[in-house]
Amino acid sequence: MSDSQSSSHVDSAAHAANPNLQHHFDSMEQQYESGKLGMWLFLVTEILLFGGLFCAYAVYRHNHPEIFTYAHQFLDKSLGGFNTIVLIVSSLTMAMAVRAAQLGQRRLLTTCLALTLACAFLFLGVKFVEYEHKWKHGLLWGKNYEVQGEMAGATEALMIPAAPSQSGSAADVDPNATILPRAARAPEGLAAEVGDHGDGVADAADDHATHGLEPKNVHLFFGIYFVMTGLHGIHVLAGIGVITWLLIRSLRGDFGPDYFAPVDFTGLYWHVVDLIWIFLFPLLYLID
Amino acid sequence: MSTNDTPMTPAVVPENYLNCSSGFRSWFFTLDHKRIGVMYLASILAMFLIGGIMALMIRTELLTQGQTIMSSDDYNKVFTLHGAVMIFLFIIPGIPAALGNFVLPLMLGAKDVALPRLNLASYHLYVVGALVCVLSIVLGGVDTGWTFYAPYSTTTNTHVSILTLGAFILGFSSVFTGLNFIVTIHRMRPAGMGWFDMPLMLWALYATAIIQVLATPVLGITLLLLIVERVMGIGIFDPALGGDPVLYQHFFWFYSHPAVYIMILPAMGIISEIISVFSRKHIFGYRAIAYSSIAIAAFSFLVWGHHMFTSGQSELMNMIFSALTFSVSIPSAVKMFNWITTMYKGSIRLDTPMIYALCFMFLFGIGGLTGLFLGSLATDVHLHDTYFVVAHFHYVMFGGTVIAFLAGLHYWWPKMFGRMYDEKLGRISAIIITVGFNITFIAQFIMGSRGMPRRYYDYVDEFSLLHFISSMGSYVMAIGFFMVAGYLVKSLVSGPRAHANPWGSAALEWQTQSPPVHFNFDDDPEVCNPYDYSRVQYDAASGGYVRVPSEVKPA
Amino acid sequence: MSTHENERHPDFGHVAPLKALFGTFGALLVLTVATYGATYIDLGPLNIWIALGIAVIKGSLVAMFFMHLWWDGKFNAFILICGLLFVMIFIGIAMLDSAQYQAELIPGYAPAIHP
Amino acid sequence: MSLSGMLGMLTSPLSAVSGIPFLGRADGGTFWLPVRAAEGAKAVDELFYFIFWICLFFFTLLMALMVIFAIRYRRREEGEEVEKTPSHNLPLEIVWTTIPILLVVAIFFFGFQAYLDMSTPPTDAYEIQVTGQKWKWSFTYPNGYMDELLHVPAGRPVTLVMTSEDVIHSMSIPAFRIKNDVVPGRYRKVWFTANRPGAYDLYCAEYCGTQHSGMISTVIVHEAEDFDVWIADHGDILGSVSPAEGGERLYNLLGCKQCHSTDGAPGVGPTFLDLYGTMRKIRDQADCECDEDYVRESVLDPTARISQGFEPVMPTFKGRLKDKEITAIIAYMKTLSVHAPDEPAADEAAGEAAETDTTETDAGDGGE
Ligand code: HEA
Ligand code: HEA
Ligand code: HEC
Ligand code: CUA
Ligand SMILES: [Cu+2]
Repeated sequence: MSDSQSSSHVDSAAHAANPNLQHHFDSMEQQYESGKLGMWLFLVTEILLFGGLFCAYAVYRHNHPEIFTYAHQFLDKSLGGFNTIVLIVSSLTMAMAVRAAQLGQRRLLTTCLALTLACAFLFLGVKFVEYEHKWKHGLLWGKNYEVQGEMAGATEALMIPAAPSQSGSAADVDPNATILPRAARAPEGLAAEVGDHGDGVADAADDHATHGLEPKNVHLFFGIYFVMTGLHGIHVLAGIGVITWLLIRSLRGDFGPDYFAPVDFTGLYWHVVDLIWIFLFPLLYLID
Repeated sequence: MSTNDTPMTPAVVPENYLNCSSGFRSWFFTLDHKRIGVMYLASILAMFLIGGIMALMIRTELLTQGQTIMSSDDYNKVFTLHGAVMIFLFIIPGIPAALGNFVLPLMLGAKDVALPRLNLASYHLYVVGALVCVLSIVLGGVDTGWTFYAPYSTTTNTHVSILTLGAFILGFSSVFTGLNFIVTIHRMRPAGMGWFDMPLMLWALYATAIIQVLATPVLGITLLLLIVERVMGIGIFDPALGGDPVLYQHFFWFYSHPAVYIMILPAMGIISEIISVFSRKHIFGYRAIAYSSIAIAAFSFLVWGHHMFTSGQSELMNMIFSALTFSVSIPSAVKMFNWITTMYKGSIRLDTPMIYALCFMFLFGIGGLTGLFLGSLATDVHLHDTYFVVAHFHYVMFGGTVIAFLAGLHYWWPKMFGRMYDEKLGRISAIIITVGFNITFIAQFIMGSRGMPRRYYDYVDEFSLLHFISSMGSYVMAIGFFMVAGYLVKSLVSGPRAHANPWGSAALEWQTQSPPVHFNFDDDPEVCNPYDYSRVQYDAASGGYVRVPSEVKPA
Repeated sequence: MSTHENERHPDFGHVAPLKALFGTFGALLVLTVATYGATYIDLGPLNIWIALGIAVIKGSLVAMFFMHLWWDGKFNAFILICGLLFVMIFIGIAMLDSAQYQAELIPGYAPAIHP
Repeated sequence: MSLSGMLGMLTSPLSAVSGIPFLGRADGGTFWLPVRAAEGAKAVDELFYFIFWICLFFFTLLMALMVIFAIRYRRREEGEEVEKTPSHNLPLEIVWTTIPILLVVAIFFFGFQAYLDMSTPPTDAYEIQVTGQKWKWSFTYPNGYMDELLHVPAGRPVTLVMTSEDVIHSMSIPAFRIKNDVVPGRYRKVWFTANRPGAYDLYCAEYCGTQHSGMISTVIVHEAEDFDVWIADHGDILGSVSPAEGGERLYNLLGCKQCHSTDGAPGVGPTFLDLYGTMRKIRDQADCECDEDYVRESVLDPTARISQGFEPVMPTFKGRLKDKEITAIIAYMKTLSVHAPDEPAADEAAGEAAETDTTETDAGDGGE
């Protein structure tokens, strides 16, 4: 890795040369490698942070598959897919930005950072549209889950059991035992709402005969959905903050072959944000 | 004693990290790991005092049956906050962030930790987290127990969200410290110091840091979910909403069991240093101790379910977790054997740090061995959530970590502040604390195994005598602590100047003056085997130990 | 390995070749479409594993090339793998356990939702 | 040979040791462990002492060495030289790693063995339903009788089927060496065979709030024959007593006590003292008299009419209370109220019974 021009004897020279070198390091390389290791460790903590949520997801999905097969149809695959692509593009531009910083290509660096930032905003914009839609229809967590609008189609009479479940708990549902469960003919309403993106959703719904009784505790899916995407969204926001800061510094011309660590490290962070979305997307949107 | 009355008090204090600059900003915004360590030390001791006072309130309430000094609601809040303060604010940052911060770069012969700004950020987060926790106390407290079990914690109307937010912030502080230590140990080792030439304290801190980095984020997400649950009613842990309260316990213990090894590993590191130095003998089984630290760190992730044997966890998991639990006790046993063997044919000097180290082995031995009763399924069913558990974890956390912390504090005190403390008082108070501690908690073992449940405001007649004894013991312990506080403060003001190497250690931190200069070393220290004492010789003239040049005595 | 003319290369740190970056990008796009497409083929319980498999491949591509792990010191990769391993242990055990005690649950219990 | 037989063989000499006069006691308890009143407890105790002796052995050994070394090798003057000793010794280290491994494997194995026994209830066990709620236990017997105390027969396996109304509690009976959390939304089971008639403490061992330490009850172990008599006597909670007395029992059992006092003291809900027969101010609705219908409605559908000054927190008892029982509660409330129409509060018990009997026939519209 090291181009080995820095032996320990030229250290003092390096000290004088690079104002970015902190006093307690011997060389820029040592400083860079330390920062990088630190960053990787931090990323691992991020992964574990999300790991907890993935755990909650896995446990509930495994035990109550019917909730997931039913509820995911309220999510818009197309918007999710679009956002996936947005993040992949932003990852590419970020990786390019790192490269540009390393090679001292200032203009390219600025452009790439700006593009990344644009993608981040686009992502949040789409997310906002999705959230708003859920909000409007009461597709929320916990007690706030209250299907509204076209989605609350009254189909109590239909007693077709919910999507097949392995766990057996759904099969035990005794319609007389509880206050009447909410039912909804979800997909049509949604399809109408989102317009052109809707067909896939409607198809999927037909395939799986979920017109029947709504499974119990569907709100759990939305709880998990909002926590996962919410926490991810917060990370995107944080990324926007940091990238903006990078952009300003890059305009000032701070980065070059001698000093690109901040770009590199932010890049790593941004890729993890992308990486998490890569898992969130199929797990939340593409069930079946 | 040998060091007390030595007539070496230089007229002027040489410049050092303490006096090289002054003013609030020069401390609170310093990047110097030593100052950060000292600030941490002051903060955690303050928290220890708060936690200790709450402990005395608990014991006083339990002195007699029925109401003694407070209502049951207040009692519940007091033990919750006692636990939370002691764990999140005192013991987890205790050794790594306070003592570790101070000695880690010194032991590496480095100028600072690798990421000094992160280090400072970690301290600031600690302060913010502590303030948030204190806020929750001021607003009226929290009554869930330090484990915040759902659904009680999601339904009680005390200030759970604030306290958990505080703990969440403290989690980040802890992660940053750990992360920093890993990077520092990887990247800042001096030329000539391979992994197996490091002092064992560094191995211990390294293993601790692994746990901090890998486990703490899960605590973060747990607490976050708890807050979200309370604020928005998300329902993941709340059975009333279809959630699963046992899942909460998995989340919580996935962090909190490894966390107990965050507490004990650095303590073991300190003991490894002290036993060797004060026996003036190479540590026995260096590699075994080093590897066992890593083994403990790795295994610690696989045993969290032993806190859930009666919680509704499945029998299969109970079996697996019980089996794995015992696997952690083996590396601990290995360490105990190695320490004792290190003393064999040594030249043992019973100064205060060594007294504490011996007390550590006594108390941690009891604490660890009682862990075996708890790790075994059938006995844990009987003992779970009784005072037996309370006694177990005080023996390991107090008898283990706190005693080791005190050992380390006394050991590095001369290095940190350049002054000696009253050696005789040191030994006496160490004994008082140990005796008081045993009175307090042996009584709890007995009542626990006889069925006294924990977190009980009141108790049946049968346990009156034992509770009374236990409370008395805690007062004895408190006396010991106030003595320690007294002579340490006195030492700061008027203690005799400390030698650069008063104990005769061969590790690098003793090669600089006491207290060290701002950038730690005037000249690069000479890297050497930290447990080879042949080149550290007593120098009667200066009353401390000096390195003899290698020509005279080849290593 | 990278073929560059006028720019100055840094003394340390690896510069990712353009080919690798764009190649990764292309692969990611293709795989995204593939996951999307896979949902139209019903393979029962296999579905989720296919979706996850593709996600893992995508993730590894990002980690290896965008995040330079391919060229970096292996220790960073080791850390990442450790992290993932512990996440897996956590998820695995929690799932295994809660699946075991499902039988004890009172079906449909959720008083706050259905009063 | 069965595994438990092996355990017995291995530990019986040990339990003999643990029975030395200082430690052992006639009631099966020892210095460390409480009385032993269930069959499974023996295995736990033996395991306890098995671990105990192992620990004591290692602990004494290590501490003895530590003290001996500290004294024997005490440094007498600074600067003295140390005899060179090896800094490691592989065979030694292997030995002292292997021995503890073997021992903990044994401990694990016995622990697991005994645990399996205590967690697999026999199929023919006598089943008692247990409900935990803040902060009381209630036990429902197969014949519908409910009690705050746990009565069990000696010599017969009993399974407790437990659930919680609110937060997690834990059923702990030290004398039986059993403990199991009671989790809302789940049915948890625990079983035992009591073998020593007497009364033993029963605790809630999972922290559950203000009165966690007050969530104590008693297990009463009857001789098998006595138990049958007792349960027959108590088959019907209202059977052998007057409705007012039955109502009082229900009041205690169902947890009305938690919120409604009978002495006028303020609580979560209105006090029952002088409640019956008064006019109640209802939130957002017309006032109404507290008559039988109103009480009935309050119990079955508490949120229909909310008394002013109170929160709508009372749980519904629909499905948990039979009509006859509600009537009994009403009868009890009448005894507490000076406003109760045709019934002076300070009546003789006999007269009261007669009075309330009529009430029952009046109000018991198809009650069963
Ligand atoms: C510093 C903290 C610390 C440490 C180091 C330990 C160490 C151990 N702990 Fe402890 N524990 C806690 C802190 C700690 N614990 C806390 C805080 C709780 C309660 C939390 C709560 O509920 O609030 C708890 C609770 C707890 C439980 C749950 C009890 C319950 O709630 O029912 C269990 C069960 O297995 C357990 C086991 C162990 C074991 C096997 C070890 C082992 O690591 C011990 C290993 C040490 C030795 C074995 C001794 C040394 C060796 C010898 C002397 C040689 C001879 C050895 C052999 C023959 C094996 N602990
Ligand atoms: C590090 C952790 C730690 C420490 C050190 C202590 C220390 C003590 N603890 Fe605590 N305790 C816990 C962690 C700790 N505890 C936890 C986690 C719980 C569980 C809470 C829960 O159930 O949720 C608990 C619960 C707990 C209970 C059970 C409550 C219950 O279940 O109802 C009791 C009861 O006796 C108790 C007592 C004590 C006592 C007497 C001390 C004494 O040792 C304290 C002595 C200390 C002092 C008197 C302070 C003196 C300090 C100074 C003078 C400052 C200056 C010092 C120097 C300069 C060195 N503790
Ligand atoms: C969790 C606390 C709680 C419990 C347990 C409880 N109640 Fe109540 N009860 C209330 C509260 C609060 C009110 C006042 C608000 C309302 O009218 O619903 C109330 C009101 C009433 C009233 C109407 C009194 C009035 O003036 O409005 C009656 C009658 C009553 N309860 C009977 C019972 C009986 C009988 C039981 C036991 C079987 C019981 N309650 C258990 C809390 C409780
Ligand atoms: Cu119920 Cu504690
Ligand atoms: Cu543990």
